[in-house]
Amino acid sequence: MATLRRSLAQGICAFALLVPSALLAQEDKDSTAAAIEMYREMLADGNPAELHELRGEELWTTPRGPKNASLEKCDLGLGPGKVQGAYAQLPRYFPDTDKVEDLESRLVTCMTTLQGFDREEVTKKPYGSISYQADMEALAAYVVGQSRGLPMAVPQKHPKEKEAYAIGKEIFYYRAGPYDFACATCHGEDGKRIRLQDLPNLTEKKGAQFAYTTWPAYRVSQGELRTMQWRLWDCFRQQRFPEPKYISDATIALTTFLAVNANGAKYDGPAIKR
Amino acid sequence: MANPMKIRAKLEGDVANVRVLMSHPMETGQRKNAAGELVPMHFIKDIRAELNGKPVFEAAISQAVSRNPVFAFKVKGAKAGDKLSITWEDNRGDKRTDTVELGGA
Amino acid sequence: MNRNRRVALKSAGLSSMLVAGFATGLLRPADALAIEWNQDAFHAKNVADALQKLGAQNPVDSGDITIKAPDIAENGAVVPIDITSDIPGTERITVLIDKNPFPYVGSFDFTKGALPYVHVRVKMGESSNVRVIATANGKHYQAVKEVKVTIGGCGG
Amino acid sequence: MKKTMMLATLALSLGASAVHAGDKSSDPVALKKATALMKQDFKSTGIATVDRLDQDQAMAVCTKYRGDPPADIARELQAAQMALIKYPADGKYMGDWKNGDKIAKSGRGATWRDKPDTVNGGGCYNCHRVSGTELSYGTIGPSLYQFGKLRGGPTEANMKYVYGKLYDSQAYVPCSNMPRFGYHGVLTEQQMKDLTALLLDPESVVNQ
Repeated sequence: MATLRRSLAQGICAFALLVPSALLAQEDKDSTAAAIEMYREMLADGNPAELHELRGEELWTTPRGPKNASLEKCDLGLGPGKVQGAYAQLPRYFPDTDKVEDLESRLVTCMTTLQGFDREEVTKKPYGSISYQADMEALAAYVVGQSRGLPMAVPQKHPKEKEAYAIGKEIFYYRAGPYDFACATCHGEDGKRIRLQDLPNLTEKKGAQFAYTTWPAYRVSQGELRTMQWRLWDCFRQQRFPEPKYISDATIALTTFLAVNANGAKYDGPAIKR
Repeated sequence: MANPMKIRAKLEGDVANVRVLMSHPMETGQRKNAAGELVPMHFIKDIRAELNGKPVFEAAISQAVSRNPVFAFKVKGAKAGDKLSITWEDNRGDKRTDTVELGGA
Repeated sequence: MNRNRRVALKSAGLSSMLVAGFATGLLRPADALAIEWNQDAFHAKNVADALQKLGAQNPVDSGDITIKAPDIAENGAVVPIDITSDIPGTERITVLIDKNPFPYVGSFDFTKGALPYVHVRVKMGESSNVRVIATANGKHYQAVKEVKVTIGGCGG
Repeated sequence: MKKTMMLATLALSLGASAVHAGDKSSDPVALKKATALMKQDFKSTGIATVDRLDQDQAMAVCTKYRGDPPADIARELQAAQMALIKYPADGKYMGDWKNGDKIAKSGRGATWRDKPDTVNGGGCYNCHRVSGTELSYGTIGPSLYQFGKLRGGPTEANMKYVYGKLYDSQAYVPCSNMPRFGYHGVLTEQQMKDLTALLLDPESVVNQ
């Protein structure tokens, strides 16, 4: 059991992916790869993320907060209350905040403006654990589930959307820290892996599409639904960087870079991953 | 209070292919919390499925079943309109029942 | 509560509809289960002891039990297993993980109208045999399948 | 900048594979903004302090050229890195390969969750095949299996090369993906000796 505890604690690494065999590049599809593929296929039918979607919908429709309002009038970019397809077009520029916002940032905006929650309060513990259900993860699961099957179409019209992409790209290649890592160190080439975990090449359309469209995801290693903000946060941890602030402009810019690179692909989350 | 289950039941002839997702920590009793204390065991022990109120499938399980359990099983002699309910009970006596009505084929 | 039920209703799958979401305990009669929660077996620390406590010593190897599980699990926290018994009259399927600290994972009863198939996801502390016992007409049959549990990246 | 965007858009609309073909170096204006934004949006947690965002010359060059600097700049970088390597004062390069294998398997240390006294691992298996028996290995770096056996074992030149590469990988490959373990003080001299033995000792799991 000590082994199990260790593997539970540490099984959190980079963009572990349900990479289809075609993406395993030139590498031979050996027996290890075939076994891992079978593992992923067996997990795919039965994704506990559905439980989070259910809870997220409940949170979305329940009047809460000092203003006793639901989130049903929240504008995720397609107009107040329109959830279907909204995630496939995020991050985007919002005139009311004069900012490019990703899903989680926008949810916080709605929770503060519509429901009257305190911003500090709702962003204090965005990530859940076995003893704590994070509302943000459930809400994210619900909203992204409403874009399943729709093509990614993240806008690049507004100058701030273009700027976010350009800045996000520079962050992606930024090398620093005691390990000299950038995002590009692990995610800049095809067919690479860390231990047995495949690494999508995020500088290339196919890899970016596959990765982005399968987040958020239920991580079996953690038993949690994890969001895109969590994904970046934990990558930066492994990159040995300082800690990025939740829904900060830097993380939104990086998300914009990844999301725009995924444009055209069919959104397929929330997924289930190791 | 326990979160709802997610039950999917697909009819194939007179067989209902059932898949159920349950929300439960399934604590092994061997994990330590942030303070370094062992978290007590907390897991689903018994599961029962009933078709129109009649038991059709039962399980007795341990903490070794994964967190947020997923089960699939097949119930014979089912038809559209039947009610399939699933109940779990954990080692603390907490229970939860959810019911679905079987749809057309 | 009503809201919760409504949400559950809306989210039910295409082929099924949730009609009642909340009556905890009400649907479950207090009658005895067909399957007993065998504490001695669950607390057994090795396979032989667990089988003895289950009254299933010396099961006969059988090719009629199919265990579908990946040869390698990316994470031991969740190892998916599909089990089908083609032994006529299968009443029960029992799952053990040989190298877990408590090998007995659980039993599934098929005497009341379920076909002898189950999908279950288990925790595995290390690479081990998955051992399945099928009970039919009071006799015990077994099959085993090895699953390797791999070490995840980054954390070492 | 405009050109970059246009190219990116073009690549996307054509469904071309590269997201930014012909885009080998950073956009200075965007990079300046990105750097300022990161300094504002990252915080110190535990041992992972914000000064980790400060770049030395190698990091700045590798960021600017996206890991692929022009030949003259690469040569300059390589020479500068070579001058940074401090070889063991006792002249001994080889430690205990068994310890080396433990260090190679451990990927611990240096994150914001680690304590200051956490012993850092080398994380070698994350990126390299190392022994012949461990299935769970990464492929970002080349296979090191039979490294010593294929190269004539622990010769003076081999030992110096392996130790030096561990100390500062960029003295050999400019903008290498491999951390500069000695330069950053991530691994101790003894740990690097143990890893050198792991690769070169004929008894090591690597050379079976």
